[in-house]
Amino acid sequence: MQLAYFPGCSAKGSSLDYELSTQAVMAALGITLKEIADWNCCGSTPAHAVSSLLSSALCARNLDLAARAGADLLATPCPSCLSNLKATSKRLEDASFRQKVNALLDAPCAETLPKTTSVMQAMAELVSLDELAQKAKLSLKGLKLVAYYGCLMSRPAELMQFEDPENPMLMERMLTALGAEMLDFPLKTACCGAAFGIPQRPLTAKNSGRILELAANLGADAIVTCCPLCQMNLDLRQAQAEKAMGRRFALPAPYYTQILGLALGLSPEDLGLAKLVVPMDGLLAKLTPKQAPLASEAPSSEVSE
Amino acid sequence: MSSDRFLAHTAIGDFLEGLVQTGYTVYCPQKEPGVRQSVIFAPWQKGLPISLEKATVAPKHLVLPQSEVLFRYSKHKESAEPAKQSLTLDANEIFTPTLLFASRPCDARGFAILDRPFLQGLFRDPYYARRREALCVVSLTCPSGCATCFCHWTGAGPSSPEGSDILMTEIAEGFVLQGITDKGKELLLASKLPEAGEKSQEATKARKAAWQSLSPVQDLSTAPQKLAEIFADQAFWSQATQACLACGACTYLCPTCYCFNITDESLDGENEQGVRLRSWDTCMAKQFTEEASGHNPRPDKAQRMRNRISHKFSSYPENWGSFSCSGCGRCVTHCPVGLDIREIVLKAIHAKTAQQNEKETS
Amino acid sequence: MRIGVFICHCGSNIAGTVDCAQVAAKAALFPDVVYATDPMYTCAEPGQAAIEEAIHSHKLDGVVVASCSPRMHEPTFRKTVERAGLNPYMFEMANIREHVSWIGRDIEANTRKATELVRLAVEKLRHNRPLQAQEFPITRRVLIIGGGVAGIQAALDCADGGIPVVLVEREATIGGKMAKLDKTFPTVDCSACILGPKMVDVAQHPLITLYAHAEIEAISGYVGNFSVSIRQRTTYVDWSKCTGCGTCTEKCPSKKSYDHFNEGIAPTTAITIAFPQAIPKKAVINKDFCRQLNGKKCAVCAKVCPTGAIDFAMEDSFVTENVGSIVVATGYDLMDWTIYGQYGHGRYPDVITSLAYERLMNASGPTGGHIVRPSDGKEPKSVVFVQCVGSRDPAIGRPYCSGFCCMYTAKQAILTKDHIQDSQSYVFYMDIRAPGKMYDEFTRRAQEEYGTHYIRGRVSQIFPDGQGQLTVLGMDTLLGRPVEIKADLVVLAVGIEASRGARELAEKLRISYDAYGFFLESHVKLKPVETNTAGVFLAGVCQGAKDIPASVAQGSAAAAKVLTLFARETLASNPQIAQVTAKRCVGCGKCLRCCPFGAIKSSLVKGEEKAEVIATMCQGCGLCTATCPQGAIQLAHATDDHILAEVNALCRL
Amino acid sequence: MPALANNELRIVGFLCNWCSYGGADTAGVARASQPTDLRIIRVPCSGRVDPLFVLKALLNGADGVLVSGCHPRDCHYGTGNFYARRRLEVLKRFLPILGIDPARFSYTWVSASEGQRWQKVVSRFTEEIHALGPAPRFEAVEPLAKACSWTQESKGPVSVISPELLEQLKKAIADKLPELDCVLGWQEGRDLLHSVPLFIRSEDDLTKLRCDATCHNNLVRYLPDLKGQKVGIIVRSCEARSVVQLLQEGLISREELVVFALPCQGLLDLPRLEEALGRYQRLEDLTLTETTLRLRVDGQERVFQTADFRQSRCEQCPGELPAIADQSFGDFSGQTASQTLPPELAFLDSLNLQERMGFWRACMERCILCHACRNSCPMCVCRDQCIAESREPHWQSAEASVKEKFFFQIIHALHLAGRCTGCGECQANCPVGLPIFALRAHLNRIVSELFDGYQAGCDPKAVPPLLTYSQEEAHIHERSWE
Repeated sequence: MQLAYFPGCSAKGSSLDYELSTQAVMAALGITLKEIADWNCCGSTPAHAVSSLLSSALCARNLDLAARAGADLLATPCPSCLSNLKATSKRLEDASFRQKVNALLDAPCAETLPKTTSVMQAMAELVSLDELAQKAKLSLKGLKLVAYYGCLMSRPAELMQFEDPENPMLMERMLTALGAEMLDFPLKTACCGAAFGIPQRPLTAKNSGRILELAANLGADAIVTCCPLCQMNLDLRQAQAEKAMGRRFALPAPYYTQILGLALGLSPEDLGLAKLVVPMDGLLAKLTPKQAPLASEAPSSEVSE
Repeated sequence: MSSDRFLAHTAIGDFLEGLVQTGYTVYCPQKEPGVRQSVIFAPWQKGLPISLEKATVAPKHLVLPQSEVLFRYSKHKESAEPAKQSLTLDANEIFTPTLLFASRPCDARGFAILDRPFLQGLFRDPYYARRREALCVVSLTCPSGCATCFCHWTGAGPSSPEGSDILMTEIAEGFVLQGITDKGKELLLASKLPEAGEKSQEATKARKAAWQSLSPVQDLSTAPQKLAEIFADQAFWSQATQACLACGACTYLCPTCYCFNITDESLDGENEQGVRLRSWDTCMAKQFTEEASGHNPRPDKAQRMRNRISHKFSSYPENWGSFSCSGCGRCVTHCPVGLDIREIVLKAIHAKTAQQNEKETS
Repeated sequence: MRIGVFICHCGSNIAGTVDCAQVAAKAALFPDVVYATDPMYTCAEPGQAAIEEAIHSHKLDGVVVASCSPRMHEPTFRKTVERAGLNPYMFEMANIREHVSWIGRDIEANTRKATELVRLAVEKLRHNRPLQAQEFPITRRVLIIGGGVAGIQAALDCADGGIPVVLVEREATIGGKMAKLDKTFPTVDCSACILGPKMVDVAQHPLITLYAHAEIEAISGYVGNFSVSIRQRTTYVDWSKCTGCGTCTEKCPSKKSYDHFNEGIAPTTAITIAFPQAIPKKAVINKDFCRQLNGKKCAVCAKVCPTGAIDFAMEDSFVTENVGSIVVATGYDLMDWTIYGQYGHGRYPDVITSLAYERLMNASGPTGGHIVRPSDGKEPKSVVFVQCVGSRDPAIGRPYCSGFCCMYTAKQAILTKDHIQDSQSYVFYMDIRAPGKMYDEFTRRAQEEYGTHYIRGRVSQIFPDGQGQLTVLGMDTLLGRPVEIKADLVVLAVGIEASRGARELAEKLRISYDAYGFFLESHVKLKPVETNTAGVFLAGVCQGAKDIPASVAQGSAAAAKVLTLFARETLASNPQIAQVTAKRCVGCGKCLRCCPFGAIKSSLVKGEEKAEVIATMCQGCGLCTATCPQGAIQLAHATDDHILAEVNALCRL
Repeated sequence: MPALANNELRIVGFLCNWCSYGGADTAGVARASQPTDLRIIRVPCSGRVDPLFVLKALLNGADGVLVSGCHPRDCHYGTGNFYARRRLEVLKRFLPILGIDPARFSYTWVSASEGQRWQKVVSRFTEEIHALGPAPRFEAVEPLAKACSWTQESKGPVSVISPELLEQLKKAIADKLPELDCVLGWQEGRDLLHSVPLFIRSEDDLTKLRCDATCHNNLVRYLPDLKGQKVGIIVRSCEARSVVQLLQEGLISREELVVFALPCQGLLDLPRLEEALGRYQRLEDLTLTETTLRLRVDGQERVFQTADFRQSRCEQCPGELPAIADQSFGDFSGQTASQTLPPELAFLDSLNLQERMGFWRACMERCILCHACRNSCPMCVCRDQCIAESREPHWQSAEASVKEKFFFQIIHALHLAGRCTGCGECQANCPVGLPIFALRAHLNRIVSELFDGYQAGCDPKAVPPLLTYSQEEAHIHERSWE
């Protein structure tokens, strides 16, 4: 299986561990990520704050590259990138807007552009929960986790088409399949404070703090993330959040791909676990080898492998 | 000096164009493609192709349009005094000189048949008269008979001049045009066409050949009397018309049917106004004789068919001394259910009258 | 014909953007118009008198009035011309206000349009013929659908006025929403204490027939003579035997049934009597929870019933009632607030609806009037009330205000303090809507006397904090900053919507409903109780949000309409019905097939099958006329010729 | 009255009294400003709107027509708008074949409470009509006559009935004849090529019976007039469908009817054959096989390929004989459904709107209003009461203008919507060869699209689709102005 892939800028910098774990997990699941050649910035926050047209043109170029590479579906791990890609696709439906964008590009954008999706949804589409469970080497049994999607993955709902915008359950389904106990987490789509971590640190600290506090109160072993910026706020800035809330959390905030990777038996190095600021040692210790399935349940595919 | 003129095949366009230049509206047979090819008399313009085939619809609309405005009426009043109004009538008086080119003798004979009631009866119809006066008929001798026509039964033939102003007969390279009426002769004399000279004899030969091609003639002379005798024979007429659909194809295609209806049609405008129309009507329709009370003296198609046939072969001859049928055969050709007027008339001639029947049974 | 035309100025309503004098001058030139004028107010007494006078002095035999919508004043002017001796149907209206002067500012275009609409009316009138109404007898009984407070009021007023009443209630008891309430605003008097006696009156009134646990299956007929089929939904209890003793409810072993009456705040038994004051006080088995009806051996109720009333084989039955008029009082339901993910989609037990809160406070409720949290039974000390949950929210397609939530929230805040002295209530609100008598004072009391903390702003999220409380995040728009409140209990003032099944019922009644399912009154201001279907009236919230006094008032108003209708022995039929020209009819029966009312029958005329219209059944829709290919059946005053005249008047100019 | 100022167009609205007229009132009360072009005609119900009113307006100069009623399920009269929806949708799809832009007509639903929606509807529709500009006038459009030509695509066989089969049929009829008033069949007409209806009342009549591909008359046309008599009729697939349709409409009685069914592969198109023959006096020695027609014309042997002269009606034949026959003769297995478009319809399809209108304009100049099309139609059951000629209702002026003639053709066609069994008699009998079957074939196509492949006359138990409704229409997507 092949999947056209748009990593996004943070994949090559701040969220290298997301990138590593995504690549590793997808490979383990038999999916080859085909990174589109010569991609550029998605036109995210800083760009579209200045010019939404230029921002869309940046995205259009990426979509065009993917289209020319023959992709009909393009996946990205980053919710923000996805949001921009989707918004641009939508805006390009308007002929006059497309004209303006084309004027900014070297060559007119391809007529038919690939659909876009999150790596998470693509994964769920390509690999069933049963298959996922079969491929797992370790069990997450005994882990209490909360899934945190951030505010962008599912909103705006019409655009993102990501589950119930207020209560997405995709990570819960995946991780439950691997044995984890997923706690109901009401703040799973709350705002972490996002890029305000720089201009308005207290705001982000408060927002992230509230999220971490609830997770801690619920007794979670970790808060599982899927957005590079959220992860940064919850992990790198956890100390700031602790200060704001006046208590200590020590709550690991790994990417869901890292947790999946662990269950699939991938090494901590492959998954970039060392990059996490709040260590996952306690959690790693709880992992147990998966019990061999009963003979009758043994799937034939596994035998043939 | 003979007015006979020669019109070469190649010169038809120029001849007609000359007539158009002198102010005639020229009607020619023109082929109309369709699911069934039809030939229609339509105004001719330079460059339009001309067909010399027999037209599908007889040219009677030139003297009796499918519908014509007899007059316009219009009521007028002032805003200040709306209860008081005046009425003005505005009769249609525009009649342009018209030339009918290449009609057939049976078509032309139709005009002669229409002329009698419209021009020679108690009332001279001014609308008809003005149109007829403005019309010049140039007929083309039929080269032969056809499967449905029967002009020779009705007292005419493929080169009968009756109703025509000019008779044209086709010969090798063109046509000989022969003036029949003064109007026709004058037109020919005024034309730039070469004199026919020797060619007139060729034309005479052609006409004779046409007559010789006809099927044997049937004697219809007893028809007026026989039809009068079987007028009340409902069984005869029912039997003869059971397939009839009571449409109007026969009457509207006919060169001699002239029944019409008169209606007022309002036109919308600021004030009240409208037109009085005369439009073709058909005796084959139930409404034709429907009275305001709802009573209808001819409720069945049998009675209506009886009317049509009796009018043509009995009552018209009684009044005017001639059949009101020119034998063009259009009603036979185009009847959806193939009713054949020839067959009905012949059957009538050979039918036993009620008295004869009585005698036989007693 | 001699037609008079009256172009109404309607003060400046029409004359402001239409040159009425010019329209009148043009109209004078139209065919058959012998008189045209432009009065100031045609519908006013002098205006009507002027029409009558003109009919006499100009010997008019037809009148056109160009003014407002015929839906407004056509009946008025028909009476006017009738007073002057004309047949009321020799009258036509041109709507040059709603359709012209009020929707465009271009005087030239408006004047032209008005002139053409007048021409249209004149051309139509020229085809009018005098029509005569027929008198037909009426059934002087009324059907009231819905036994909430509005329906109860309408039933009692009608019955007291001597009209037999058929009252149909979907639930097992009448009383509606009001029966669930603890206290009522602004007096804080006991709801059951004021409603209870009325419910008893219904039960005891000799002229009221009550069908509870029943629904309307089908309705046919027309004003004066409706035939109603009522589905008596099975209760599995023979009510003719049930004494309401309650033994069965005590012994029933299935104790986890959903308690609809108590809004699910506590489970109940499978066989229940809704509440002690229920009317009728009869038991009903909830099929979903009954062990016997779900294939398990039980039948405890049947064993303990002293009168042998339990009947597990019982099925729905049908009754037909003939009535002359119908009052619809079907009330409302709460919208499904669980669509709000930010309030937890219904996952958190301590986020409840205000109606459930009423049951928590109510002494006859499952907690005996003790306010406790559904999750752990503890007394809440911090209660947050959230207003406008599903009201005034265009994002979910509910832009309308539910009307009474502001008031009951104030009441609930007050009662919370009464019940739990050391509690603190918070109210998140958008605006406080308290326009009724003593209402604003009441909400002030909640704030000033009872210390309720009112916060103007919406709640963005409610979630459990993991430590037993709920975190309520919101915005204080007056202070312009976010607020975060820890709550023990959150009460949502959930918006109302039309009662479930309202649309289907409207379709049976052939009345209209708006985009939200509320029934449409005939005129927003002048006919708030009538519907567009003659003989069908509205009462209560089914027509739109209103509180108890307004519902009661509309119930009485509907009853007054019924009594007015029944003040006569007979009704005049609408003579604008279909007529057959037998001569043109070929007896193909296409009209019979299409007629929505079965008002056309086939009959033999001179041995031939012809259509015949049953005058009293025809409602004048004209479907038959549009169906008949030969134009043999023509709807009077909307004949082909009428409409053709109008089309021609517009198109051939 | 002055013509509309040049910036206004002629837009006619038909609004039901209860919902949409009220909605327009609501919009007015709310002072919701609207373009001034629209003129409203108040009707009791959208079901009252005969599609012919819309066409009358469009032909007489309206630039746009809008019909608005209560929302489906919300009809004041219960079901009126359900019927309207079907009829108006058929109308909308019918317009293009006449050369009228379907965008000039729209129908929608506006309730009495939806003032805003009404404002939106009026504004949008008026904008759309302005975008189209003034409508072309039928009487003023350039006639497109000479471009009218098409080639017959058909290559199918025509019917030949073997002498043995004919004898079988004659015997069966002879057996039944004593209990019947008459049996309808065909006989030779004025010559070998022309067959005409035969009313068999005696054994002697029976000897004249002929049943081959020259027998084009649809005998079902006579049945309603014979109501009350016991009649036998010989049918092929197309006549059988006409019988079924009349039974559905209750215009004939099954008990009075004995149906003798024959198989059929196709019929000869006599007008085109006549055209190929030219003027002749005598026809002799006709032999007809499925593929060739031989005959001697004025002494000369002529041979034609029957496939070149198959009737266009046979191109849409559903093939199968509806279950209506009392007695069947011969082998019906060769009858298969044909789905080819009739050539006249394919030709019209290939034209743009303007050309289509020009085409019909040219056709109507030839129409003489003889009504042979109508009177030969087995489904034209109004007979003498046709609204094209009545004075009350006064649908048509007696003026023989192209517009009035065209309107007559439209009446005929629309009255056949969902009822036309495709026998093609209308066109076959037109003296001036107007391709009016195309209008019916197009309507049949619309009805089939909208109502799950419905074909008139195939099922005796079916209800003609325009005489019924369904609450949810599977193939009608009402236009909304959301």
